[in-house]
Amino acid sequence: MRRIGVFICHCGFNIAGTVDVETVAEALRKYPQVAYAITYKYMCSQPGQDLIRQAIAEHNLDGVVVAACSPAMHEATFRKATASAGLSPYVCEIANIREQCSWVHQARPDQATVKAADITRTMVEKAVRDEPLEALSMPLTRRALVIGGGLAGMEAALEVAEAGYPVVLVERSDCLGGKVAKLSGVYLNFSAGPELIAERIRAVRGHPKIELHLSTEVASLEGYVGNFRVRLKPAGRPDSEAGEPLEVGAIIIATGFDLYPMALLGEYGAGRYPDVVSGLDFERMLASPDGLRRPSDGTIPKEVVFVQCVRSRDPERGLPYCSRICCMYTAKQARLYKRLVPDGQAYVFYIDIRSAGKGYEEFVQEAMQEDGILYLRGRVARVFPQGGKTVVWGADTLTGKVVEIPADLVVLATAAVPSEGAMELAQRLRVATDPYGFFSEAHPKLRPVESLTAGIYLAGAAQAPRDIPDTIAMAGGAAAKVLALFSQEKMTQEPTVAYVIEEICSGCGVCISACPYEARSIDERRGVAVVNPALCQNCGACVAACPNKAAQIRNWTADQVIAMIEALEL
Amino acid sequence: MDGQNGIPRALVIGAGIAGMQAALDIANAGFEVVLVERQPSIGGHMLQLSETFPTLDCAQCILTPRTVEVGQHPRIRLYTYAEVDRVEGKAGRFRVRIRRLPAYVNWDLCTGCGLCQEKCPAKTSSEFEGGVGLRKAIYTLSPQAVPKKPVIDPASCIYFLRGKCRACEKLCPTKAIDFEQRETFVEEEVGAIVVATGFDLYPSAELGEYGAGKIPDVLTGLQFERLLSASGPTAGQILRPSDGRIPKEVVFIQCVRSRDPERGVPYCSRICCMYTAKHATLYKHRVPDGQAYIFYIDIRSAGKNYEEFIRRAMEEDGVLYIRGKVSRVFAQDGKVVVWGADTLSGRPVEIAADLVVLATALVPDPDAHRLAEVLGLELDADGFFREQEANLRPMETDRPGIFLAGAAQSPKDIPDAVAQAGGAAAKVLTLFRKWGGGGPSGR
Amino acid sequence: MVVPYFPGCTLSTKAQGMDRSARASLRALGLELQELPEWNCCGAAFPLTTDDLRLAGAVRNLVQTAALGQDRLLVLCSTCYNVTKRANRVMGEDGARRERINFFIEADYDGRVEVVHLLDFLRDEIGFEMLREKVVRPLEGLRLAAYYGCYLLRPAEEIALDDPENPHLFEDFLSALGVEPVEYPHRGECCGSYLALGAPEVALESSYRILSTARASGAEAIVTSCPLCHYNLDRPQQEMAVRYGGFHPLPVFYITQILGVALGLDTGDFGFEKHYVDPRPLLERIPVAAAIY
Amino acid sequence: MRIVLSQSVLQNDLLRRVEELSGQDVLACYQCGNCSAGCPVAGAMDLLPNQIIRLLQLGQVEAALGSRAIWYCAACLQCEARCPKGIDLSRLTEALRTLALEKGFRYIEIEELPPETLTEMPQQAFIGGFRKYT
Repeated sequence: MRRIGVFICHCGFNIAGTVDVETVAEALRKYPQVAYAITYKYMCSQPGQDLIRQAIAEHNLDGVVVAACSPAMHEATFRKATASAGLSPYVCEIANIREQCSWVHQARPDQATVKAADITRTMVEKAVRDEPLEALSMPLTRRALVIGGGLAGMEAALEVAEAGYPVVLVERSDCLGGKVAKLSGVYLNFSAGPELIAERIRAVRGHPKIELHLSTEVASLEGYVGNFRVRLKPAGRPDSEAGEPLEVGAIIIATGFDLYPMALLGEYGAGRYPDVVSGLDFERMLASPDGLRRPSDGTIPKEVVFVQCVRSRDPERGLPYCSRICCMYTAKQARLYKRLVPDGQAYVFYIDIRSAGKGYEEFVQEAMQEDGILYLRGRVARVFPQGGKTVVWGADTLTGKVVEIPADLVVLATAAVPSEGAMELAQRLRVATDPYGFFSEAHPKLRPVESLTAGIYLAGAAQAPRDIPDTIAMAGGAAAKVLALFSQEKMTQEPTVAYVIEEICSGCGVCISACPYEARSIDERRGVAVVNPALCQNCGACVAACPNKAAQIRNWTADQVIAMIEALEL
Repeated sequence: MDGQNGIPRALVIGAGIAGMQAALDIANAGFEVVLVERQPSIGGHMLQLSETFPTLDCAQCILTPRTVEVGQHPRIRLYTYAEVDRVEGKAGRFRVRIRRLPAYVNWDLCTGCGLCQEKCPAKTSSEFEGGVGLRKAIYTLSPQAVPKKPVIDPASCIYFLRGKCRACEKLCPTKAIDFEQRETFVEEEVGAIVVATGFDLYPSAELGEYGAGKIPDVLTGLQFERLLSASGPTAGQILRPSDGRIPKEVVFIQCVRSRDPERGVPYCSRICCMYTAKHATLYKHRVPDGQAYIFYIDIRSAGKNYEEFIRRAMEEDGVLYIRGKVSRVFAQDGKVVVWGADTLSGRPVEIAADLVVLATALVPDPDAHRLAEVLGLELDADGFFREQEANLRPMETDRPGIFLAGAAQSPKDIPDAVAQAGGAAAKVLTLFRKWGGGGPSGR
Repeated sequence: MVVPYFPGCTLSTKAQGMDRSARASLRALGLELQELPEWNCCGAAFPLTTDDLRLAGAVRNLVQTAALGQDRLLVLCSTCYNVTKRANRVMGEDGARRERINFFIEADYDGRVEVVHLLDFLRDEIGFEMLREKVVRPLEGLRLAAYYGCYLLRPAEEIALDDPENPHLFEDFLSALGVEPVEYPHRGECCGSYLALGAPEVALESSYRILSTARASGAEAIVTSCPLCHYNLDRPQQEMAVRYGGFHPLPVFYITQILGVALGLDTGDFGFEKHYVDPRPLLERIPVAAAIY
Repeated sequence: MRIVLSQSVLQNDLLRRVEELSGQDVLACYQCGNCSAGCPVAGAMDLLPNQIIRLLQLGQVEAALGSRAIWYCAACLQCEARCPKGIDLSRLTEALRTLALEKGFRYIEIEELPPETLTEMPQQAFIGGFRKYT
């Protein structure tokens, strides 16, 4: 006979606004093996957690079910609270009555209440059968892998290396510096990109703790947080052999971004008309030692049209998201242009001016007021050549008029897209991305620098387009996570991994090919399957594959699952 | 450090989301942190929020684990209701004097049972509720406050005002009330400092043409957050202050004194576009037959999934975006009339609204000036802490060993504040490791 | 006490009621208005182009005031007040412009005269508390709406008479007379001004908005200190009654008339008969002061 | 009509004269629309106040000159009071009117005014109005 405590969270309005939490508590109090049930406004708060601790002591509980939000949110919180009261954290279970109940059944509160009680009962049945497991202890490799040698990667590598830990920095191209090194200048202070990061490049190259691999990419990754094994190979050579595995404890992905291909911009004549160039092309032109010349005939362009949101904010033909950096770099380019060609005129077509950083609004206002750059609120529909000019047809939605500009040069602020090969890398690293191929953060608000895979962190535009200061901040944030990880004495791992009931294992080996993590092998001597708990990610593939039900996961056994199903009052 | 080791111990000033993140990142890497917060409890502005964009996660739900973690962390020494009074020394060895404000409650004795708050007869306008709700004279910011210890506000306490009452003292089971308490000072030594003092809102009293503070149904964004919040004064129901009715026409006005060098602040406050879209979306979720309007100049939704969030507000929730500023707001016949312009159709617009919500500019924390002097730091022209260099050194200051995190440097949203706080923590950790602190190096 | 006074064109002709009520009221308060001997038109509109010479008229009046050895000039008409005060600022602040104007009118004036309106004059010289004591016929129960219009409020930094968004000076004055001041949304909006000449339809709509919201807020009459506002608000009310269903006429007082009534003066030459909406029936409600009759 | 833009269109003499007369920098405007929102007579205008500035920003002085709106501005200064960039729009409309009047245009003809207007309207309306309109 177990003594399970049930703790039902109101989540403010989120659960209690739909589910009648008191009714759920009352129903659970009558359920077998439930010794105690109570509700509280925010179970995750300190008083909420205190409530759990006190109840464990006062009611002599040996299992806990918290009916609240998704376990992704607070399982760790409540397990910690349970552990602090002297129980195994693994006898604490979460019944998700928010995401899977109150949020989706707002229109039917009565049935939502019935369902919430049902969900909670299933978790009681699970808790009744939970073993008081202990966390597994693992070794920890205090060396980091940083993928990408642009600004984000260099910054993260330097932070980790400066703290005294070795870093392996892998860059696909043959040079460091990434996109920033290609810039003619940066906004706010107009200092040139290469100068800006020259000091960083020198620091990386000369750092005794940084092992630099240029023209190299990641071939494969095995292992888990604290104990990754990574193989590198020469970049861009699909036939080449991967090298010997390197051991690293943490990985920072800093693969940056690319620009939307110019070839796909028909209406702007990109690729067809020589005087229609991308923003990155224009950076090169601005930095040219011969001065700014337009490609077609080498003359100095006197009328320059900048077009923003080229395939950004364009769910139909491009990408639905905003590329975040174009408003500011376009303003910067137009202002640099005015510095090089003071008697020239610059035009910027925009939809919304997004100058939301420190000093940015002022920078754009100065572009308008001091440099006389004409901002036109509207998109450009067509660009075509006529008599040596490149004619731009756009709209000024503020006067409600259509406008035509016979331009000498047209600069397109094309959308920022994930770095080429990001999706492939994500698959190799088994890290989640969003539908576009930007790496997914663990939580958009509070865990922006962590990936969903433990031990793999994100820096810079690999996660989403961002500018230099934001990239610097985020790279530091990712490095801080690595430093925290490396500071631990030892690594712990969840004990809820697969195991083998050896008595009924026939050693057939089906589970070995089913396991995606290479966590299983056959003990040839005894003729049974064995599990390397460090590698097991408790995905359950072996459980499904095993013909004898000999493969089980701790605290997720077949008995538990069946008991949970039977708890439902269907 | 001239061959000498610094003290591998950090001071973090401000325990909002940025300060907490910096403190946790440093403490989780094995170093001690002294965390100073002026309010009685930690969490900052984020705890006042209902839900957060773009996922509409409840702010309490994602933040309380953090506040609890900070409150219970063995390596974080928390001083709330306290301020940094004096700092001497330099990187590696700062001597910090912290002023602890009198709470008139002995927190060592207090168990946080809440009986005093329940029985206190004096009610006053609650700062935490943005003035749209009440609190007692003895209070905690919220029921989930960390630490859950109350303070007495002498400005509203009947005993302090009139010399009698002392109801809390009589009722307190642990005899923790202490009307004689005075401010005290403690000294701490640290090697590095993170400034995370956050932001404040532009004063409502100075928004004459919008009727803020005068017309009850004109609210600031933060006040509207409290109306939306399940733990707020209306338990999450949207009821307008004047008559408690559900508003059916709600106008949201952006750029209230932002981007306004003449009468407000020249900069963009960065977060208003997104929180206003969130407000309108949440309003529509609560009042499906209502109509929301947003006056804007430029929609700045330049974060991950932000643009998509705005599109949903427009397309799924039918929020009407009107490109133009509002010039005047006035009360008439029980309505709040809004005079705006739609610069795209080229027509002036009038909306007889039930409720108006102002996205007022973010300004530096009012204490930033004093603190800058204490720390020997420079403020920028707008009063935010000046970073060493805008592009590559946004977390560093001109004083070695002192770093910036979050909105203290400039307005930023939660993920940007968290990322920057991590960045500041990394700078601190790198210093500490150089001084030989922390665990084993290398593989 | 003698107070130098600039009546302006309209107060000397079409708004004599305002002028007479002003003289009588201030006399009752122990002040003698001394009309500038050779005043001229202020210009009626502050020039909005860089043509400074249009300020010469207003400056000439100031020069006269200074020549009288006086350091302030009372201006009652809002328009004249606005123009004169701003012209004075130009003379006080801007070196090049001051020089040009002085050269043109052959003067050497430096903006030393203070331009005051009746409202700040009464507040600062008499004091509203003192004024309250002088009231013999308190206008109790009378709900009046102060109309500031543009010229008493804007441009804020140049006029600086009151908070342009939430003014209260006019209401404070009315309160001192025993009036119950009514606050309404459009007390600082434009009446249409000289659009009465160029676009009377547009002006009519502006003044209708002011009148209707004042009435909706409970006002029984409006008080102004500007003859042009008075014209725009008072005269078209017949037309409004035709055009807008449910429109009720609202008397429009000059500020000085209402002051005179409260001071218990004989209102015979206050010019009420020239108003389009007769304000006298409303005044009949107020008990006549025993001290006078 | 498509507006054709070029440097010469944007920086024409007429615009320079408007800026000179008004003392205002049209490029300071970032088109927030506050002026239009607060203008008490915007409802009667064919172009909104912000659109007048916009046309000037595009160098289209003639288009602005041809609008009815510039004659409707009563210089109440509500736009100036609330402009975030400190632009005095009434000075721009005054400059535009001045240009139109210089070209011989008359918004009103004094001879055509009804006699009762002349007898009843305050002098200040005439003086102000004639200065603006004739």
